[in-house]
Amino acid sequence: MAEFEPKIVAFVCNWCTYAGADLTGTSRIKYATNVRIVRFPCTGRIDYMLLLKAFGEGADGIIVSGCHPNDCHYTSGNFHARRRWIVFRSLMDFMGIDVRRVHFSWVSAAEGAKWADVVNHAVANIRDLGPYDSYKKLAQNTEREISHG
Amino acid sequence: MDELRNKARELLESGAVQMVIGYEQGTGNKTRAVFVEDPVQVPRLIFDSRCVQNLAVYMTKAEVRKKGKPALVASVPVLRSLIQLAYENQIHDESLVVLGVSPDLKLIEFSNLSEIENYLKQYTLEISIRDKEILQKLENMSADERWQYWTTVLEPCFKCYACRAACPLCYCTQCTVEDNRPQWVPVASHPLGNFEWHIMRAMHMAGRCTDCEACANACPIGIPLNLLTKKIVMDMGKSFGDNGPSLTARNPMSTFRPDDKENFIN
Amino acid sequence: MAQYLIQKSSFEGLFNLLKDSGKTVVAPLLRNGKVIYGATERFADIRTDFIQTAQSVKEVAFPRAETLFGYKKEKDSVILKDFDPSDVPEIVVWGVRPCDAMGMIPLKAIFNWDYKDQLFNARMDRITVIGFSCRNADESCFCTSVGGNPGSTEGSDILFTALGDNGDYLAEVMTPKGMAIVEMNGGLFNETHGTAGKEKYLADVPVKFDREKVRERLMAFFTSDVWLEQSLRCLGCGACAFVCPTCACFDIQDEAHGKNGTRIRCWDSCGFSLFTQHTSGHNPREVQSQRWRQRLLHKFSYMPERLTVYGCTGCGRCSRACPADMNILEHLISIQEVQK
Amino acid sequence: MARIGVFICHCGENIGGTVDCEKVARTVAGYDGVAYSIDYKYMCSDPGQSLIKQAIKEKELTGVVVAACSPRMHEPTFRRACSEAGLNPYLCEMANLREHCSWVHEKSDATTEKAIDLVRMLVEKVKKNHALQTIKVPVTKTALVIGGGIAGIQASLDIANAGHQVVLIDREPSIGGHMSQLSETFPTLDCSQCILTPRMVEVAQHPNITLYTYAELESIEGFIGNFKARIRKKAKSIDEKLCTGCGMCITKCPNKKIPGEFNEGLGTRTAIYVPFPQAVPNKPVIDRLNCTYYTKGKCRVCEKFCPTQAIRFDQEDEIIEIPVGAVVLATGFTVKDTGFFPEYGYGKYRDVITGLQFERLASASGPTFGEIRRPSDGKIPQKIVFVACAGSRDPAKGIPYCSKICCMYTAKHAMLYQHKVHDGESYVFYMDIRAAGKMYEEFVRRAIEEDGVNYIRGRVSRIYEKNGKLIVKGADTLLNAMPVEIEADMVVLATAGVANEGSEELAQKLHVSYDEYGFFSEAHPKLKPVETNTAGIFLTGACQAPKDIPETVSQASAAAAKVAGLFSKDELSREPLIAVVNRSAPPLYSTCVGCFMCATACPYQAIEHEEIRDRKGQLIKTVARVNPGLCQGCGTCVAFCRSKSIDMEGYSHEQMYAEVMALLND
Repeated sequence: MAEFEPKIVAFVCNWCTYAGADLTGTSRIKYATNVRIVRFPCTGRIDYMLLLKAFGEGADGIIVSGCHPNDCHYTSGNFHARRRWIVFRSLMDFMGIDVRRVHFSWVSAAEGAKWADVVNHAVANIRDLGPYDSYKKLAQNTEREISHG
Repeated sequence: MDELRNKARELLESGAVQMVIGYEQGTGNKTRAVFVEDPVQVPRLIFDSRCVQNLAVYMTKAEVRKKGKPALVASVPVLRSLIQLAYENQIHDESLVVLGVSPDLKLIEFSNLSEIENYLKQYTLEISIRDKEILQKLENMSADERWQYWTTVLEPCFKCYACRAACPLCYCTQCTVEDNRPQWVPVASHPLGNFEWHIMRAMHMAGRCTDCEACANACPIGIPLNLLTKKIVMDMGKSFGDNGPSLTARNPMSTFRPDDKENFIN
Repeated sequence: MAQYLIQKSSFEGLFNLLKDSGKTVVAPLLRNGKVIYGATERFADIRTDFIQTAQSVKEVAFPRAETLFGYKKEKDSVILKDFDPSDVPEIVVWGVRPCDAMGMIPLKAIFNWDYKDQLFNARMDRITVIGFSCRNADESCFCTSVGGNPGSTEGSDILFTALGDNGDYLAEVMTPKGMAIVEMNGGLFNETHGTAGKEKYLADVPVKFDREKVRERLMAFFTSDVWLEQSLRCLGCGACAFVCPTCACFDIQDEAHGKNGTRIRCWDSCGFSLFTQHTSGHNPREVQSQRWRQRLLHKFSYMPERLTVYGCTGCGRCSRACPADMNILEHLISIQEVQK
Repeated sequence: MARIGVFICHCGENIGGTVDCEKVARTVAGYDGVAYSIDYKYMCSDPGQSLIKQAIKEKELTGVVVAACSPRMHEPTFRRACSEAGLNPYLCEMANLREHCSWVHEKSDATTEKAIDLVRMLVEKVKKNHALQTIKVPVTKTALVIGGGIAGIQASLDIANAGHQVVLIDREPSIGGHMSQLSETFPTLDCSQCILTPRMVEVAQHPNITLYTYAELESIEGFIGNFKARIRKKAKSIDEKLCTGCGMCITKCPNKKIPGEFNEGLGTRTAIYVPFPQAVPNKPVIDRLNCTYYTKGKCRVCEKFCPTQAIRFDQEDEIIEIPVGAVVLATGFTVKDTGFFPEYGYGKYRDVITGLQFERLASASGPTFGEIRRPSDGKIPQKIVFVACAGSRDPAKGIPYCSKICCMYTAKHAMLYQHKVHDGESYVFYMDIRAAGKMYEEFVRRAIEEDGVNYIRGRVSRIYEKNGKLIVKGADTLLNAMPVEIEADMVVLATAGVANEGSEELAQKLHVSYDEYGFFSEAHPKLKPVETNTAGIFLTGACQAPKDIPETVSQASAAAAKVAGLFSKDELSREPLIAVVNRSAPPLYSTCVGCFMCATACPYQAIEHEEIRDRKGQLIKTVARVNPGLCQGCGTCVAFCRSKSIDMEGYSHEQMYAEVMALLND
């Protein structure tokens, strides 16, 4: 059978990573097709609920990326985001969400090649992990019959 | 006990407050909140180790506020909640009179909130050894085991929101779960809805939770959902040196340090 | 219908028969330190050491969330997939207290008042209720004040009552569904006549108030201050409604995933401020005291009027579940007594 | 009911060659709410744009998705097209099918599938868009120019001559920068100072220019048109009003042995000094690190002799705050410290010098008054070797990029040497000769053919001293790597041009991005060469990349033109993509509960308290309000607000949610 192709959502900031991904394009660096980019003004804008939504809707992996520390177009959005991810990632892990499926990185507007690496690495990594069945199961089981205690 | 009643009576008679919010004997061995407006009712007031409901929750309830300025019976966890509420602009010095009760059941009077903040310095917020062990046990599990644990534990949750209602810091007039543009969290209490509700609630408590356990005590079906907030409280301490509410220190989630340490971003 | 005697030791055999007959057996189990109903395949898991389960049994007939239908949006049309009654499982509920079994009656009334709710009825048709009389009660119990009693057969297909501690049980078979269970293995049941004086083995639950009197008084209480006095400590959660065997408020939600979606019916509570919130922002029940009033009036005034059945079976769960210790029994008594 | 129009651009073969655009258009046409869907060769072309405008009118579109290149490229183009057709520009979104899809993937079904997903995401997003009006903000018509080299000078003069106020700051005691250190300039060999100093004086005398030397940017806040800059005026230890610049203090200063920065250490200066005779302003400063009074506690000789009592030992740094509307960065470059080339013996052998030092030797105002004399013994070198690419184009040890100016100034140096030392021999080791530019190639040829400079194509491996001579070992790659060894009297290293120290800190202060070498990044390498990613902050000169004088000057004028353009209006329109706190009907008024935790999260102090009162003036509640002038639209508060009471135009909760949903469900 054909190799498993993971669905990966990328939440990126407009000024660094989105621009970096543009540079990957202008440099014609090829990478895997599995990732869909959602553009945010800043990593500070990225709502952790959206990460849950992505998994809930069947994403197998998530990339979150923005400006390197000190490079935020808005001074400190990425610093706030970093704190948020420190807490949220730990909580996800504590609840048994497979944090190996969430790739955080800093990709600047000058790092077109790095973006390609980040994507390819995430895709390879998540392909090895396989489909995120446990979360999909949780999400599909919407009708709540009496459970098996 | 008498100290407390005398003070309550004095406050009511002098008109310093219109109401004393404290505890009375409840059903069976339970205690419950009582709102004493008439000095004659003061003898109903009690305080003992069973009085764990966090009365600070009533400070943001419209119908209670309508009754005028209250005096609030507050043990250490309640005092912490009051400080956090003050930090979040929900109460101020004039909002209430605080009848503090020390762990050894002595009455402590405070003339303002910063006195409470100072008093609390001796009780820095920290997760108990016992709880730490429970958290440790969970952290030692594999991710799959933790997933199993939480999905099973949260499965019976029917979203009565008693946890939210009992929490003094869940005072939003519209909770995110009630926001349907978009519908962030499914209304139904199916597995996904339950999971998202509890993880979101825990995140909203980050840097705010005072570990009073009101949420877990309130749960009619005994879900240990305070393990989530305890985990958060512990992380806040570990990662950002947060050690409980303060009137002045910035909330750890709405501020940052350029050298915050993290090991998962590359 | 008919009475039998059965030995306690035969229950496991009976349980296995039910299980093997392909039915889902739902019984009181221990979860998170509380006894609640759950499906089980192990007789050993069934708990008997409880006054009342934390959660009522209503969930087997009225799940907290159930799909009414699925849909798929096309460019200019919508394809519906209605629920299929044949998907509804055959359920036997084991170990139901009389006050819970009795709760099925108001539920039936609610779901068949004006519109006949097919999904609910389909579930009811496939549910067999095996009741167990109460030998113990606590300060929250008051079934006898609302027309029930610890040995009531109302709502049960079979009711078992322990006759002392020697392991003898009286089985009162009330319906053909109940009889069908007896017929699965007649050998376990020995026919008898009368109820073997079961009353003397039942819990003692004194009558605390007269519900008719309460109902009459409530009419005049709409604008009373008593509601605020009683509910000032109410936190406005839905615990009371969700553990209640008769509360049937629900919300309808569409869960969309692109073109596809499902319409779901899920529990709601008149205790929530959002329950009556209008889009305009106006809320006819603006404060908690009005919602508390609604709760009592609905159970003790509106339902008897419209459905000729009370909305309370005296199980006392709401009092046990309330994080603020709102004790419904106390409040009903005070309604009966206060001079307004 | 939404009526969305989707326009898929082939971008010639750029997208069309990889993505099945026709299929994308067909698939999307089937989506709920899509009223029109079409693919076309070049959407950004005139016919392409009119295709969109026509459809908006004929199909009564309520929203538009253009699936083409990156929105960072053409979003403004298509939004303008929409508004020209009467559709609010903010009802137009772009799907990035080129940079994020066709250019990074091979032609395949998967690539087309991705393209479809990307378009669907934006279709769902645009359904949630709503019309927005641009925000007007006032403009402070004063420009802050940082750096007083030729770039800063040119920019200041152009802006000032356009009639706008300029504040020019330079961290050195005088403006002039590197250009003032140069002897002659290529390709015309006219004297650097002769063309520069008049400009310097013009700056000092210009009514629209306020000059602060010995001053640095402390901090800056605000946004385009409305910055507030805090400038640290370092203590010069003199009262500039009283000082007449007579120079008495300098002649009397006992501390005369300090290596002078202006002469690149080849000459000395005093502790109280003006960097060079033509300095502007021509008033001294005391170098406190070397002044005997500050180091030892006694001396004060200058104070005794100052005829106007202008010395102020107790003077302190002064912080001044000035409102500015735009900032021009002209902080220039520096030459790479040669220490990383031990085999060239810089620092070890006094006669191995840098190009900049050679400029001083060749300069009439230099330590040798223009005669080429070697530092060690002052002898005139008979044989001199120039090493081009000393550090440049050397990924292994130096820097990967080409410093651009070395080829030309090396040719100039060799030429100057030949002109001054007629019987001397000069050699140039080079990798390639890069002489692109008007009269440049001719200039190099002249050096070789008329002045007889010996060009050797090859790298120098080692330089060492042997009985008073500098032995330069290298190879001539044109004579199949035949080893070359030259006994030289002096060696000049064309050391690489690198970013100024502190450039990264400055970039962070200003929130402009910088590249891996510390040079400031332009907003777009071709189309926005003098803008930065931060609106209102512009770039010129070598702080962006090494460049020569003509290029720097033209870039400075370009930046000045941008500033003048910005200042040409009293008000400027800003994108309305900012945060908003929701408002709702009574009794709620807003879901905001006024915890104001968002306020601490806001990097722009844009969150204010708003009191909602009833008709009687009774306070009902206090809620947050976002100041639209200050909010820059980062959205940090939006993600932070627990009750989701703050939302963001253009990136709203509903929009982002819709994108994620659409991305994972068709």
